[in-house]
Amino acid sequence: MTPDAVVLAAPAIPAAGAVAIALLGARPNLREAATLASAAALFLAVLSLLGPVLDGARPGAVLMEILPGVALAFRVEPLGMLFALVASGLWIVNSVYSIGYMRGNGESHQTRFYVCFALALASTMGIAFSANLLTLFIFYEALTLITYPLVTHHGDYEARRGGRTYLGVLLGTSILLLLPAIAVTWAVAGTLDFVPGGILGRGMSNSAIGGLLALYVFGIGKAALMPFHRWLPAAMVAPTPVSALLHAVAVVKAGVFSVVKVIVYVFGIEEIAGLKSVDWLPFVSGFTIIAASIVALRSDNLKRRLAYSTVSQLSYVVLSVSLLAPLSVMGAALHIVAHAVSKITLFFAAGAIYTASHKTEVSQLDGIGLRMPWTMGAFTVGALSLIGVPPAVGFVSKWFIFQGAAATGQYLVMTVLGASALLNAAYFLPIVYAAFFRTPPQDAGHGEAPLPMVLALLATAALTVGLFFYPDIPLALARQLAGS
Amino acid sequence: MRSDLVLRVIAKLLIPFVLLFALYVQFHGDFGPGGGFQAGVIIAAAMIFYAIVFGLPAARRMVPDRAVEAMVAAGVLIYAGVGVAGLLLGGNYLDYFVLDRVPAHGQERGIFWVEAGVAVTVSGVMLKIFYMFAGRRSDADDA
Amino acid sequence: MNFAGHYSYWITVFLMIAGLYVVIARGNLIKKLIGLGIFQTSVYLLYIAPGKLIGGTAPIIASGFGTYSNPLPHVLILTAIVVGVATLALGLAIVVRIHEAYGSIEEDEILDRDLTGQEGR
Amino acid sequence: MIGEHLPALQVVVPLVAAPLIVLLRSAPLAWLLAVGVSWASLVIAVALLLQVQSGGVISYAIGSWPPPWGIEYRVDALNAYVLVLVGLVASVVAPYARSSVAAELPRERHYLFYCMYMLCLAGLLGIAITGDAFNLFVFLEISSLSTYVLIALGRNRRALLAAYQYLIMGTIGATFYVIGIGLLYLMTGTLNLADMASRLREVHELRPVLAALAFITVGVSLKLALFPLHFWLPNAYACAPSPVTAFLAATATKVSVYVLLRFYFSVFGAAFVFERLPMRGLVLTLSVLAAVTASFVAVFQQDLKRMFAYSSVAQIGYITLGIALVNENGLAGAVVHLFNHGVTKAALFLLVGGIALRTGQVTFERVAGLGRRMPLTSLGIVIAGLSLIGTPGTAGFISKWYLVLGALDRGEWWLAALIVASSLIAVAYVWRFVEAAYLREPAPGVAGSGEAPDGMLVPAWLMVAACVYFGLDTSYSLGGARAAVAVLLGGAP
Repeated sequence: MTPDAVVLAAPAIPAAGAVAIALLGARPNLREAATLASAAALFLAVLSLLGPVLDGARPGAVLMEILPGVALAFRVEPLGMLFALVASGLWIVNSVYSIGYMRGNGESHQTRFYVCFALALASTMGIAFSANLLTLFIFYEALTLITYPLVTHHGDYEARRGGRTYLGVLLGTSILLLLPAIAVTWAVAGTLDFVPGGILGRGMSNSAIGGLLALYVFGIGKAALMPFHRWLPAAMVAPTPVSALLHAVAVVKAGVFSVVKVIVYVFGIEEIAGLKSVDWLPFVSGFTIIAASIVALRSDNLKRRLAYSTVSQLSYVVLSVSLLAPLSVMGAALHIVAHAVSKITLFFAAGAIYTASHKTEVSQLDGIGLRMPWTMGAFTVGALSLIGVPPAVGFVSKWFIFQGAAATGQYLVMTVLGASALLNAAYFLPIVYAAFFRTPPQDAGHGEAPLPMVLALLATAALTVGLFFYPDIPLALARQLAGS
Repeated sequence: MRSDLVLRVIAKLLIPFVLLFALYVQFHGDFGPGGGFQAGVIIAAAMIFYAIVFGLPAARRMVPDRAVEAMVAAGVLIYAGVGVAGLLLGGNYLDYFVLDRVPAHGQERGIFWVEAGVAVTVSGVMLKIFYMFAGRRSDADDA
Repeated sequence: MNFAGHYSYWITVFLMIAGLYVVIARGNLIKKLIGLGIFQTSVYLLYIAPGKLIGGTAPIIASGFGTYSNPLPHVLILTAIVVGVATLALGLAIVVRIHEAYGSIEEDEILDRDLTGQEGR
Repeated sequence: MIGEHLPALQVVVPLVAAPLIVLLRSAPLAWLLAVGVSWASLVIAVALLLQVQSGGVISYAIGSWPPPWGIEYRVDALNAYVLVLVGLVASVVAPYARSSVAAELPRERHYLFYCMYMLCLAGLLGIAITGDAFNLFVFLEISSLSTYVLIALGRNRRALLAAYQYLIMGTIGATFYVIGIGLLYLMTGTLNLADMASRLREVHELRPVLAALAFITVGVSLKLALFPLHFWLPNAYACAPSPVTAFLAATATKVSVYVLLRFYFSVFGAAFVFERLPMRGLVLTLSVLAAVTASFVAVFQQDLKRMFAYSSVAQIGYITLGIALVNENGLAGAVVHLFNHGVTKAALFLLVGGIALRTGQVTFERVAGLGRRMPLTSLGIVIAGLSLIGTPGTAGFISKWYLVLGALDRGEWWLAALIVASSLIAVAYVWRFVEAAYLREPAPGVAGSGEAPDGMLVPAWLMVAACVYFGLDTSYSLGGARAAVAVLLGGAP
């Protein structure tokens, strides 16, 4: 297949997988095989694009014209490549994990679960490879809607309430803010394509650009910038594999990915660097980093703590891109990868703990590291990575963000980064400490989680460390992004 | 009422003349006041007169409901048929000029059939309305 | 403005308002239909009155007559009358069935019966 | 030879089918004829659209009497577009009607239903195609009268009351329209719309023209259920048999909007209506009120049909809002929303009809747990609901997009914000259904029978697919709408 055809295949493979899964619903083993097969096929397809993209090619495809001059179109650029690679690669791991989790917990509606999961990945690929704002918007909304059944999977009162918040915030921000932002962009620029260096030109006053940026960054609710972060903790009612892949990787990364893409390809870094009207963004994201960390510190529920940690870490990406320097943009791209592999490890661990022991609160985890050494070992690796300790990939991305801040002389940002590293340590390390060094209660009669889950979380933990030593591919892609 | 002999005899005598008058009005419509509407109503009036004097069941035996509905439909079809005939003969829809070699005669021919259709439909509709309202009453009485 | 000279319009407007008033103000379904009839009748007048020329005759060409009334409004209103009759007939038919279903033709009573779910006679 | 008579055939074919059905009396034959005629109307409408696209305006003189003396059928890009919409919806509803009518009506009334359906179709097509103001009134009444009958055929006795209310309101509306036409006739001496438009330019006595504008506006607004003249609509839609609801919701109000567009832009002229008179503010206010309040009312309905009926009132608000924008993007949004909303609402009401067939009533209690019992129907409602909200990738998005652009073109930011904000209310009512269908357990005692019959499901899903298709490939829907807008803003009808 030519790279152009592969680009189209990327959203099509998981969609076709979803159909196969639905048809095989009555036979669980075949159904799971279909999930794994489509995950593997997707990863291989995305991987085959890597070479051309690294060589500077930008494969793409145009499907049909939705509005005059705006088509449903795909084009692979470095950031999208990186995002697609992360999401599709982790889907394989997550599928293995899901099988263990869903069977281990005897969840109902498993076919619906896998179908929606595959469709969510299809939408994610659409977002990653979108060539213009409209395509991005279509798949962005599709991702919101297709993850709704996953969030409300249990169908009880809690799930309904969580689902309402989830949908209310995500749809609300996208319709109220993002859609007008896109319309204004169209009215001003006459195009919606992503073009290196931006498309806005000179058609807007500085203050209007600031307003438009606000519409975008708040309108992309998936980036979970405060005050539109509430959907993420609400989404934690979902089964853990959903929280792991979608609410640590696919959905939230789709948010920050979109923010980065809009700032780089719609506004253009050079165009808006130094504008007074956009310098509020580091403050908002810096505030989100600190505030979410503090909330995380005070949450006893493990998944909730991880969710707020995600809110905080997402703002790292927004913060670093808002510095509008090439180095910090690289840092943003790298942090998308770093946070993805680290946070998915943490969620995997949380799910494993729940499956093995049905414990959900941090205060219940005393001594659990002795019973589940692999799980908690992986958890420790993920936590250290997010704090920014080498040898884990989190260190790499934070290094670039720090350098970017230093290069632009943003001392406030450097302070925020330092403080948040301390806060990260403060909410992760007690868990590690309790797990390994406190005496366990006597009644706990459980061992490790099911094998597929342990394998999955070890794989992501290994990836977390491995990417520290071999960051070449993400680095190369990030460099292309910053250089473009 | 039904046994009133004078009424029955007069009615039987009168109704043919009413119908004849209806035909006169119908054909006089070409060049004077008259036409399908009026003729149709007069025909219906004759029938309704009959129904009032001899009772609804008798009238229904003579002109059954089905026939009334068929009249309503047939009249419209005659009208539309004239239009289609115009189409088939090479004119526009409802073009009477083409109905005869002499255009003026075509007009007369066209209006004749159209008025005939109107008369059939109007008398049908009038009867139908009468049957419906009158019929309800007797249905209720029977029940 | 010549008020008396426009008397046909005054009649038209009076019928229009009166008909509309009856439709709105009366609760009896039959009376509403009567009001509707009056309202429509005003339109017939509105069309036909201006079509008449004083001294004009029916528009049939004959020797000795030079002015003719405009026949078009008559044709239009003939159609409108037919439409009005059809509407009236249909309206009455519906009222008859409403009476059968609810046992009343007073609007407030019917709405009342719908609310309480009470059956007609 | 047939090509040049298409304008007449467009109306005559369904008009002739109606009495034929009465003569046939057999339900299956009547259904077959209705389906065939509906499909034929669609083919004719599409052929007319193609002719207009290639050869410009088509003028057809009925009875060969040349306009402006005779009745003229005049097809341009705008009404060809409306004709296609009506034909499309009719040809989807007609096959659907078989199962639905068989279940909802006593057997001896089936042929009556199809007869009235054909008359209604003929009336709506006639309104759209005719270029004569009074002929338009006659077709308006043909469609209205048959609609009253169709609504009265509903199962519930409330249907009778709804039909009666609609009859009163509809007749008042039509009479208002005729009064307006009468005044225009007095001032111009012509009934041909094109002729009337050119003669109106020379009329200097403005008062009768203003009165005519007012009467026509109120009359047509009654028919299209512009807020606050919409009170007949929810009752009528909720009580009518399911195929009727779908057909009316998708076409009747849309055709009335067409009449409004025709008079505002072609006859009176946009400059007169919107610049010299405060009509813009009026229509804009009413439209926004409709979009917001009717959406709110929809959220609190217990009955699905009623809920979507109020949603229709709100969506009509969007259409008239686009008209009040009076610029290219806004009007394109209005015209394309005619089509997109028609398709969306048809899909919704057809699917709801399937539920009604299985559960009797369509209250929220009855649809609890529907996702399991009728998965395809529920999924279809969700997708069409998304189109109603205006989610990107669905037809509804395209219209919202153009409305927002139209508002931005005028620099009216608050209006753009209102448009998107009110579509959020649509999320609320669509999601009430989603939660009921997927996240609630069915109430005990609700019949657990399966999907609607294929004869209903397939047409409904065709419309659902159309909702998505016209959201992704807009070359037909949007292309047609833009051509129509060019006609509207170009001045000449």
